[in-house]
Amino acid sequence: MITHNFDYKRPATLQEALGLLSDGSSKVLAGGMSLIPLMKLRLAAPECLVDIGRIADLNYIREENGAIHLGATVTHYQLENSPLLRSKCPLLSETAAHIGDPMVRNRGTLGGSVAHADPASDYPASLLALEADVVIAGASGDRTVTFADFIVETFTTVLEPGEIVREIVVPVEHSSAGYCYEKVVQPASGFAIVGIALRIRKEAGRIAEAHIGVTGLASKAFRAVAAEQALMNGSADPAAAKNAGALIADGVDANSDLYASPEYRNHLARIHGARAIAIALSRAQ
Amino acid sequence: MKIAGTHSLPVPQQRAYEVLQDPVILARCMPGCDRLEKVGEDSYEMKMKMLIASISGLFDGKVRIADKTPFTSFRLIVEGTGKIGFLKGDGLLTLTPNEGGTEVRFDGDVHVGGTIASVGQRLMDTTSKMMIKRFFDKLASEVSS
Amino acid sequence: MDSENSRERICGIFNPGMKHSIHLKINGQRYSHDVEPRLLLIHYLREIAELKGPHIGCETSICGACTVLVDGQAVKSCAMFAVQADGCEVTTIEGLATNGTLHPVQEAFWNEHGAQCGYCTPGMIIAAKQLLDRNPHPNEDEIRHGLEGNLCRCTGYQHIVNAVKAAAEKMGA
Amino acid sequence: MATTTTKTETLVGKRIRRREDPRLITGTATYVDDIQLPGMNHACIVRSPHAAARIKGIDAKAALELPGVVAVFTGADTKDVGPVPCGASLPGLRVPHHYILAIDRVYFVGHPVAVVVASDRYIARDAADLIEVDYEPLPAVADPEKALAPGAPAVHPEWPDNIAFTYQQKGGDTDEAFKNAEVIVKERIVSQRLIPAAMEGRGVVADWKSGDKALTIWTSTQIPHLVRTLVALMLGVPEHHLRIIAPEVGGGFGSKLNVYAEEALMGFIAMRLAKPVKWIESRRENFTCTIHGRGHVDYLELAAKRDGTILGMKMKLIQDLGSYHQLLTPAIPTLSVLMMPGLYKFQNIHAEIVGVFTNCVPTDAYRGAGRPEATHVIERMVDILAAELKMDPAELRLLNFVDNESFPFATATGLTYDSGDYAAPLKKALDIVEYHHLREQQKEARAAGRLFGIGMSTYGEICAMGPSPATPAGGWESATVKIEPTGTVTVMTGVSPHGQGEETTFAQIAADELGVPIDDIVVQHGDTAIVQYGIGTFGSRATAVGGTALYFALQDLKKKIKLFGAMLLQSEDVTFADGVCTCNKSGKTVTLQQIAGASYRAMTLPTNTEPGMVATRFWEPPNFTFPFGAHIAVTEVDRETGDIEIKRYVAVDDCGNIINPLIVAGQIHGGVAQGLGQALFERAVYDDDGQLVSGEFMDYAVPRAHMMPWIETEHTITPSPVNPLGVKGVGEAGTIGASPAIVNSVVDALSPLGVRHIDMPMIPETIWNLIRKGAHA
Repeated sequence: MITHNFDYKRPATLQEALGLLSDGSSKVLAGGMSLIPLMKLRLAAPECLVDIGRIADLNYIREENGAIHLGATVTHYQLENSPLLRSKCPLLSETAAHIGDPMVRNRGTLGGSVAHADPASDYPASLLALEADVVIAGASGDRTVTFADFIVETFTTVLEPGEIVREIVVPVEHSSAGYCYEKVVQPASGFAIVGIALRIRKEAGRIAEAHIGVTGLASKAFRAVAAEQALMNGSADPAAAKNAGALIADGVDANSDLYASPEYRNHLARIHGARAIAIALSRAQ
Repeated sequence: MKIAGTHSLPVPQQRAYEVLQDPVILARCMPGCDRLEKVGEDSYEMKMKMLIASISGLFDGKVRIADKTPFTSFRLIVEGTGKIGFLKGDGLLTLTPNEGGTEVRFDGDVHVGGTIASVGQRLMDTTSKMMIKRFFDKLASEVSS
Repeated sequence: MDSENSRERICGIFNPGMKHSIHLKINGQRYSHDVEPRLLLIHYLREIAELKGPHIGCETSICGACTVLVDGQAVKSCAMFAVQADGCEVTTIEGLATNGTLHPVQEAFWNEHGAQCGYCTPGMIIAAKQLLDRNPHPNEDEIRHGLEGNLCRCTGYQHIVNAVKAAAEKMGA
Repeated sequence: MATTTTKTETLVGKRIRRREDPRLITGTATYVDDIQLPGMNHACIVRSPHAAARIKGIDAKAALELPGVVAVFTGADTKDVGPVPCGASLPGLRVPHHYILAIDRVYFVGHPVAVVVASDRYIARDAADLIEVDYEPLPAVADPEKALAPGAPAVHPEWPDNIAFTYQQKGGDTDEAFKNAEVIVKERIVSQRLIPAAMEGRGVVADWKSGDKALTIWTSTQIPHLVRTLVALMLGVPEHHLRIIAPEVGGGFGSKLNVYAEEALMGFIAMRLAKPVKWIESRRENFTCTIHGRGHVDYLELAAKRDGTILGMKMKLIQDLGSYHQLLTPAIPTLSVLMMPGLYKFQNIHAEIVGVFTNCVPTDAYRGAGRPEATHVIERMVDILAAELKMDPAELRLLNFVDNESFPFATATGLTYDSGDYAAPLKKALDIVEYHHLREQQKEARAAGRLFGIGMSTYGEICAMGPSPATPAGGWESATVKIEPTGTVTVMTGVSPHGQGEETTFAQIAADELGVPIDDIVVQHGDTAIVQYGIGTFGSRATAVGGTALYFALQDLKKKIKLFGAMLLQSEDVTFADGVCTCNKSGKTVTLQQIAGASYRAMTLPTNTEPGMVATRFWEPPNFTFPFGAHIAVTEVDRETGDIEIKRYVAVDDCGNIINPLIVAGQIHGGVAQGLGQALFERAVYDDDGQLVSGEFMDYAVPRAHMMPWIETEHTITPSPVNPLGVKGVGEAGTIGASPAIVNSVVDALSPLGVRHIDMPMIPETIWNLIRKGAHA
């Protein structure tokens, strides 16, 4: 319950934050929903926390040049309820609504969740399906990586010491696109046993675009490429959903815990994948 | 927890067998290994700093090599004790030649106790696999360089 | 009670260099203290502000017994450091009644037997208040999901659901 | 002053909102952690991370050097404190000496090894990390059946077979019954280990007044008086110098029906340092170190005739005791044996218990304590028999119920069921769900390939613990009623409510008996310096036993009131009703307030009557009570994923007369939630090394709001003849009824696939595996 001692800094600007992080011994604190519980269990013991929660220009949701830019400290609650996202990138709102519980959604941030890279967190599935970009701020300026490249492994990203996730960029979705985030919840922790995010676009009754991101299943979130390919150019019917769903877990070395073995996890991914595809198809115009 | 897997090393079987027991190389490849000191025949002590994103822990560890059947198999026993818990991995490594070099099969048991066992259940499997993968990836790059 | 003494102690006199000055408003009253960065908001509220309403029920920020409002948003005060609440307005269960009149959610918890042992109740009521602030006419499913961050081991939740429904009716009337 | 208006409305039986709630809903109640004393230290306990290990050394030097650390104590310091007591006695029971801090060996993960005392809890926690304990890990065993296997590690080296006791009970002639059987069904049924997880963990504050040689301990307990007696013995503090206070207690469910090492340890520290000390259990400590519940593996055989008549039952019960006996650990499975026959009239039973040591935290009483296990087993076996005979499970139950004419009914296990109409709640529940229609619906659903289940349980429970000879610590309960000089009323009860609402229900009883407004009554409990000795709150006993003691104390007072009334009215012929004493001849009246005043003023006294208006009664119940009921769960299983949906849940309970329907409903809901938790989600999981891997709420799924179905509650009322209130008890009913109803329902749903039994918790993967196997069968 009681953390180790640490020092605390609360910069007002991103530049100041980057300066504070430059010595490498500090850790970024955003909403703290992952970090603080770990510190309370003494599994994490940073020497210094740099609280970026008050940096005003990290909290925004805005549309620019055909894309939606999301500041790192935007909370899950903000994402869940943003009218802009709800109309132009509803997959992300739907995903945010599945995270934790109302109190966690009030405090937890997009940037914090993404940087923590929990293999059972919700966003990675959607950010992969959305082909999102991550803008990383560092001492020598910003760099942008695709979200797929951002996640390296369980709890591991390309973030270097001293860097901060500045923003996430997601595309403006065509209003005719179908989407779905389907999640099997671990009943104790609320994390995803499996989470599947879908974006589908139909053209003339055939599937013109399909993006599927999967979280919770493996050591890191991934794109279900085989399932996407199976959908592409196929007809938008329930059989297609089932066939493609069956491919979602192909070749996956699945995780296990008290609630789901690897085999069952893979099975859930297939079943819920098919269900997610069916929902997304029904939403697509 | 049972854990098994297969990894490839781009060197011939005999070389693979040797590097897998070379304390200098082991020290470089074992995730978080700070220092490895020989304390006896095939027996070492080490300091480990486990770092998985925010999670960190210092461990006093021991490494032991046993049941050696030169070039085909041996047992690797790794133990670590720290404030956040303790862990013990006991695995049989079996080496067989494959086209690119050597296939190393790992069959073992991982025992974990303390805080990491009581609250980390959800992630035990994933992280154990990841640590082993890191070890072999690092080893592969060490031996090929 | 030597509250000054205990305040001193919990504020961390042994690491004087590390203390941070914080100023916040709790239930309308101003508080200023120098605290260790690691002091959790829940401990600040309970030990220093001496507001014993919010409780501690777990170590992993699952149970919600410590729920309070920070700048109007329900948060688990065990998953927040007091320094993070610097400059914020905090409302605890003690601040919900106005001039001795119970908040409709409190009244409804009483009328509908929403509390048994009472330990989860302060957090549950705060969560229910936020739920109704955001959605004044929730259906049963929305109520249940709106309270999914608050564990109760006594009630089976049914009377809590009834209480939230009753409060919604009263507040909507 | 007492409210002058008298009250005529009867309160017993009414839906009255609780009188304890204002403090709970405003956050002003005082739980243990809310207590602050001047100069108070904080304790943090260092616990073993190993399930079995030798302690080779403890180095506290670094901890002691940390500024703010006051002391560190280890087993060497506390070895003379008496052992943590076991109150249960069974022939041949092996009782390991349970030191409050480990001496040279630890037996389970969480075993207390040392304690740090510091000026604040942050420092105490930091210092705990600085204590170096040198362990030599030893082989451990965490599964009771594995512990029985030859060659298993010995939990206690002195008893290499790991058997703490065996116990046999026979009734009738099972050999004959099984010889005459036309059908015998057998099954292995597991009631998994559960974690009670009261929302408030345990906590202890101890304060020593050296001048008075007086120790006060605040502890989150269900049994303050028993804690007083036993901790006094442990510490060698004379009992009259020890005061125990159970302040607001945040739930117990049996887990605080105990005497724990930490209660004595904090007393020891307070005395040693002559300063108050506080210890608050963390949730992880609560999971690893507070007792668990259940932990059975049962092997069953049920013998019957083809017409469905049950002839007899055999049970071998393997009880996972954990590493030590806590207060009632070995007694819990004997309750399962007592309730083996359930509501059925068969007279032949044979039960054998093997109590097994494992390297786990002890099991002990958890909501229902032995009876949910018994009910689960008999109700599962009856369904298995119904399936075997292709009989309707409701019909099979109705056929075998104890007949209404047979009460009081002597069971094969030696109990006497007090009263009942066992068919009534079942019929009512069947009506509510429109059973025949539901079965038709099920046929249609099955024809469409859906997995639709209807499951019922008809439970009986042994409650109102109980006649003293049948209990480890005395089964009576006490009450004192004081009418103060101004006419207000103070009730002091020996029970120790912690959420059950007796401050309200007992006030209802007193208000009705004395005819005073409920606001003129206060109910006090939980402080041994205020309340006369009592036993406590557990086993659905508070109202049935404690309420009855109150009832009799009130009768004594009413006699005295009439004596004073008669004196004041100068009449022999008076009636006391609605708070007024009336002369039946003149119609003249005196109020209770006037009578109370006169009794204390004592200008004149009735013949042979003492001043004052106080009565105390200790009531010894002549029997247990036996509540019963029927629960029906309607479920549908997702064929693809194994997910279970509870479509309907109906609970018809007969707890005798009802004092407050609002509170009774709350008890049923909460009970069902815990039974449902066991059926679907909860399990304490130890790995093979004895590590508790479900060590926090992250991995142990306590039901949340959205995981609970709507519970439809109804009642039948069969008053108990055991007590004048006619109440039976309701605290555990929901838990006992729920798990078999839900499991029976899901087994019914899967029965077309050949499934006949499923162990708990029925997590979706388990169900999915059964569906897969069934589909391939």
